[in-house]
Amino acid sequence: MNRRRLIFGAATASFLLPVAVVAAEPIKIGSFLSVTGPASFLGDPEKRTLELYVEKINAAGGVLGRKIELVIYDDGGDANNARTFATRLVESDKVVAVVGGTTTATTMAAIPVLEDAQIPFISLAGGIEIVEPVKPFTFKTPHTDRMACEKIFEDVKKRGFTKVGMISSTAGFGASMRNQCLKVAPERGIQIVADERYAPGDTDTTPQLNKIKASGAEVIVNADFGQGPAIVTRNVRQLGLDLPLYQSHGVASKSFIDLAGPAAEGVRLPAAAMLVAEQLPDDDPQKKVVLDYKTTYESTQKQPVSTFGGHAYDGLMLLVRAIEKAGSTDGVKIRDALRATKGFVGTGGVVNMSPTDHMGLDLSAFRMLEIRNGNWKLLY
Amino acid sequence: MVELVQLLFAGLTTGAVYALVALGFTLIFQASEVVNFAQGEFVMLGGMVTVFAMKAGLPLPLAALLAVLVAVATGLLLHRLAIEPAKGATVVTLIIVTIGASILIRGLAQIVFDKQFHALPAFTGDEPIRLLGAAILPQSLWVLGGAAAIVLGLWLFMERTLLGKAVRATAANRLAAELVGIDTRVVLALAFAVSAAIGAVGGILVTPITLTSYAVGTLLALKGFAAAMLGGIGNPVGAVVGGLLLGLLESFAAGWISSTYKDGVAFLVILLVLFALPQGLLGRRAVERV
Amino acid sequence: MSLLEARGIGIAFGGLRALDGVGFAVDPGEVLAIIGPNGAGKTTLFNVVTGLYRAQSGEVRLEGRDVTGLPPHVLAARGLARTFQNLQIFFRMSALENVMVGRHLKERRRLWAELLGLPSVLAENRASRARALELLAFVGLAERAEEPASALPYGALKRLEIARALACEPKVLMLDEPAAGCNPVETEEIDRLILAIARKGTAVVLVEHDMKLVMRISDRVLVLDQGRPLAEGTPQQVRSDPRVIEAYLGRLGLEAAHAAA
Amino acid sequence: MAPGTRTKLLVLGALGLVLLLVPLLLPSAFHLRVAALVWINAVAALGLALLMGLAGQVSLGHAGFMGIGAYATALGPKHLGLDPLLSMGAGILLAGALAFLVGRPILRLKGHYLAVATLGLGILVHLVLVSEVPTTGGPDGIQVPRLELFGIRLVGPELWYWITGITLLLAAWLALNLEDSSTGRALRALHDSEIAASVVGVDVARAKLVVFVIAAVYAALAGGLFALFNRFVTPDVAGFLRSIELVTMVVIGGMGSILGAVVGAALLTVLPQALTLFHDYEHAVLGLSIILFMVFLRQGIVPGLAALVTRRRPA
Repeated sequence: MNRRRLIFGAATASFLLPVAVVAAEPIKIGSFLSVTGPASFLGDPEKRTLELYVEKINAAGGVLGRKIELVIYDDGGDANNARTFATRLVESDKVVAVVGGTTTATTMAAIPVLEDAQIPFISLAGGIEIVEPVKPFTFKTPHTDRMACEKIFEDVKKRGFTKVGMISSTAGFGASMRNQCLKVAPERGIQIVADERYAPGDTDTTPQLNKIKASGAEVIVNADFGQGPAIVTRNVRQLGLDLPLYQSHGVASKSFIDLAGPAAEGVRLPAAAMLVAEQLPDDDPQKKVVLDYKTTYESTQKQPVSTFGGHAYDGLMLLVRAIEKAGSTDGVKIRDALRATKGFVGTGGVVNMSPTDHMGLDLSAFRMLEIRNGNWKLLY
Repeated sequence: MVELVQLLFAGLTTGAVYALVALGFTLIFQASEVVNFAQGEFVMLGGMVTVFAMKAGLPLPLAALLAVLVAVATGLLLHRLAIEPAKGATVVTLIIVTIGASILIRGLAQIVFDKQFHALPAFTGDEPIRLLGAAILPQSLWVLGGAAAIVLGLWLFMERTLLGKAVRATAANRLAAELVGIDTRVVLALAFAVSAAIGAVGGILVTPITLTSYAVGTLLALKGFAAAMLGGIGNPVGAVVGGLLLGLLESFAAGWISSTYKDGVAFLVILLVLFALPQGLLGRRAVERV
Repeated sequence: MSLLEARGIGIAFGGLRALDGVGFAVDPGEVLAIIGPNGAGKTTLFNVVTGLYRAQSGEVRLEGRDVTGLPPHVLAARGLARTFQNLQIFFRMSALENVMVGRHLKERRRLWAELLGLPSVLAENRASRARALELLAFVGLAERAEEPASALPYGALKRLEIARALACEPKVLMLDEPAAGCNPVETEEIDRLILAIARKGTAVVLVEHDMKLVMRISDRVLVLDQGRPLAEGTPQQVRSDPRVIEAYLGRLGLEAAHAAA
Repeated sequence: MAPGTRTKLLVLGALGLVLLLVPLLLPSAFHLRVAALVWINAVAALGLALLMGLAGQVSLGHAGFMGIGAYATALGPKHLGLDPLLSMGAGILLAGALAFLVGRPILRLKGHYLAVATLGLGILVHLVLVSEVPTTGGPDGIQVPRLELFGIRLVGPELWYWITGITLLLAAWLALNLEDSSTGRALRALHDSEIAASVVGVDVARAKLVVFVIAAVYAALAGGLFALFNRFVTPDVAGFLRSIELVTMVVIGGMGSILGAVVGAALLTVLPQALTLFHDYEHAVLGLSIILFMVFLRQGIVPGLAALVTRRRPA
């Protein structure tokens, strides 16, 4: 190509479109989140986190020299909406990748659409079926419900107990975790002596807890997020049950302690390092990442940080890293880069992915916490 | 015995809230035959406004008063801006208007407040009271007492005041009420205001136990509606009976039958009651005149 | 054996005896009028006979068969049709459609054929329509056939109900105050209609307050008072029955005399 | 008013025209998906319009029947190894049978009592779908196998656009035929006066039962189509909010109008997509829109606009 033609070409281009824009057309990243509806408790911080960090990344010059354009839709927790929005992200918005899917149901509904379109998808939901079996373009950042059960049962055994009374919500998260717990209990030498449930929005669980009390359970495990765990925790104290109470990673936000009040004292739960950022030993690899995210989120959003927003942070950062490593916005190349992720330090743990592991976390990513004096205490 | 008392109080506390929502339904229904599906939003407003007013530094009584005023204003606006302009439309159309209003109020609440759950401190401490071996929260007694006071106050208002009599006259026969000079528009506005106030007070009383968020209204509207129909709509006593009964059904079904299917048991009982008594437990049985 | 026969009908609402030992019989082509002051139980008797209310005692026989307590639609199929004192019109439908509903029993209703809109259904629609138009013409509403029923005046609606009842091709037609609220011209029209119906062999039972109409067209008159039969006979007999005059006609007869003067 | 043959052709023609035009104007897979959802919702709304608009009987639990159709289609292949299409047929039969069984006692109730009884029915169905996790997959939902016909996989939004669109056209045709028949007239009659309908020989209980079963079958058909098209179902499909949404579709479009049910379904399906424009305010705007539509077109969109047009142009 001779020089004149090059100049001519550039002149034409600048006539049609400002050169800068051609060079730096934004990279579109899509998201569908349950910002409203029963899972808004999770979806809201996820949305805030994505918006906050995309802005920060763009302020710092973007990715591959291009800005990120974020397209977020609110699926209201309805799987059907999630699928429609996934289609819209693929077909109308032409996003290169998706970070979203607040619940397992919305994630599962969207997977076929994104897989068909070969769009890398990082889900923020807990269900193990998202990555098991492995689907070529689907990844996830949070720990699975099964890991939470395993972590809890490990601690239960350590304290010398074997009889567990389960109480779970019939909504997605609670139902899914309940199933996983029932499944792994025998493997871990745990006997589930009561299996009580309550509907989302229920405001009293004393009848269920009474039954657990009568069942001879030695500890109580509650699987749910949002309002339910706070009510269960208060009811346990109201009834004066002196059984150890375990909550799940679904309550991993300071607001749980506020809602449950003094009743939360002594409650244990498996959670990501973020809740105890300050208590982490200085040599903990996650300490810096977790502290940074926490201070950034709390100073800009004026609300306590939760691990749910952290899942979105991890998802976005994993994706950005993969795009940079791939040097391209091609779906397959991004996917390959994601799969090759090694030693990524996120809020949820250190991520090591592989073609057979699209989550890349192990049990060490979970810490066992106890609530003491109205605050989280890192046990181990 | 201990278990029985425990289940009884759990059911009564939940049922008292259902009863208050059902009472709100009944008042508006009497004045207009409209089932106001935005009724649950008044309960939400009661709790949420109190929470946020307290966060802003108001003491509980003032915050609660503000919450009731906000709910009443919302009720009046709903009447003035949505129900009144649709005057003359069919009952079904008006019900859809209230559904739209409930979506609108919820949509605004999630912006004005937030999407988190919130609690209020219990009015008189968290230490459970022992009663026949069962543990009862003091706040439960506030809820039950508050609900009883509202029911009594409403009864006095209906029986002893001129305005209350106008409401009852309108309920009995709107045309006749208009003919004797009752402004049924005012009566309807009043019904919305009182319903909103009842809902808000219920929300304030119960938030220390049940927590609240912008989205709690839908479920309460659903349960309150079921309770009102179980008792027989249009009958305030029926609303209270229906509400308490629904709460008890859920509690005892969870305790004795199946916690998974407790809502199913409750609705099954409602179906069976209606099959036997098509006007609800205390509804008026009308002989069709031809 | 009469065509329609009611015997010893008794019914009470919450302790109030609305009917007590009332009965009547009517033959094909006959016009029977049931009269009595307000609250005498006339409409209640109609409601019992047509199956809307269940009597606590007594029986109703149609063509000799016991039909006591059968639901209205079954009685309609057996040949009993009626109109209402307070109009029961299908206001969302046109005048023509109101009458077409009356053809319900004469139509073969096969749901599949109806859903598929088979030619047989269309043919049936046409037949019902034609018959309904005839009936509308018979009651003098032919020009208003396509109008929504809600647009018709009161007198026209009275006649529309008669046309709808006739569409059932009843053996017995029960008319509850067919002339109530009608002006003299309309009343005369209804007068003519009833006689024409009876001439075709249909038994007519009517409740009516307009004494002139009753005396003019009835073959027999049954007088009720406070839920009990007071007298029965030809218009002349009833008119001259001292009990009737005392209890009922006395007052009305006086008014009639004034009106005639 | 009963549709004459001309109105019937007009409605079907208008629907057919829209069906042809949408893929030309909005060819993306996203638009076709939304359109297919509109057609599916319209089928369910159509059934409900027959129940509510024609016969004047309300149902607040209609999504329950949708759920039965959808889950039968999903579970038949999974647990019984049935063909998805066959399972869908079974689901429709099941929904119809359930409607038939509970219809008589439920339909004796009137007005708001009927509303709460149907509401309870819908909640029971939803509860079973949510709770019986080993069978239904619970709240996380369940995958539905692809539909194969004669060894050909039926996939792609365009194909499903046509399958659902033509189903809607057929459903509308059947509904229009029903309106203009003896049964249809009987239903419209009992809407105005059950007593008058019964004394001219209409078996009111049976007529209500018939239309209840038809409405259930329509809903189950819509649910089955949805499952096959979406290849994933969650209990939301049978939820209380879905039932309310269906009722709103019927009322906002115009009760008693076949076209109204379709317009209502289109509005409530497309509006949330359009309202994403308002971001955080989308729910507020949705609620406001519903209020405004009902206040200004209180008979519903189709009859309301029709009345406006005829007023402008006096006949």
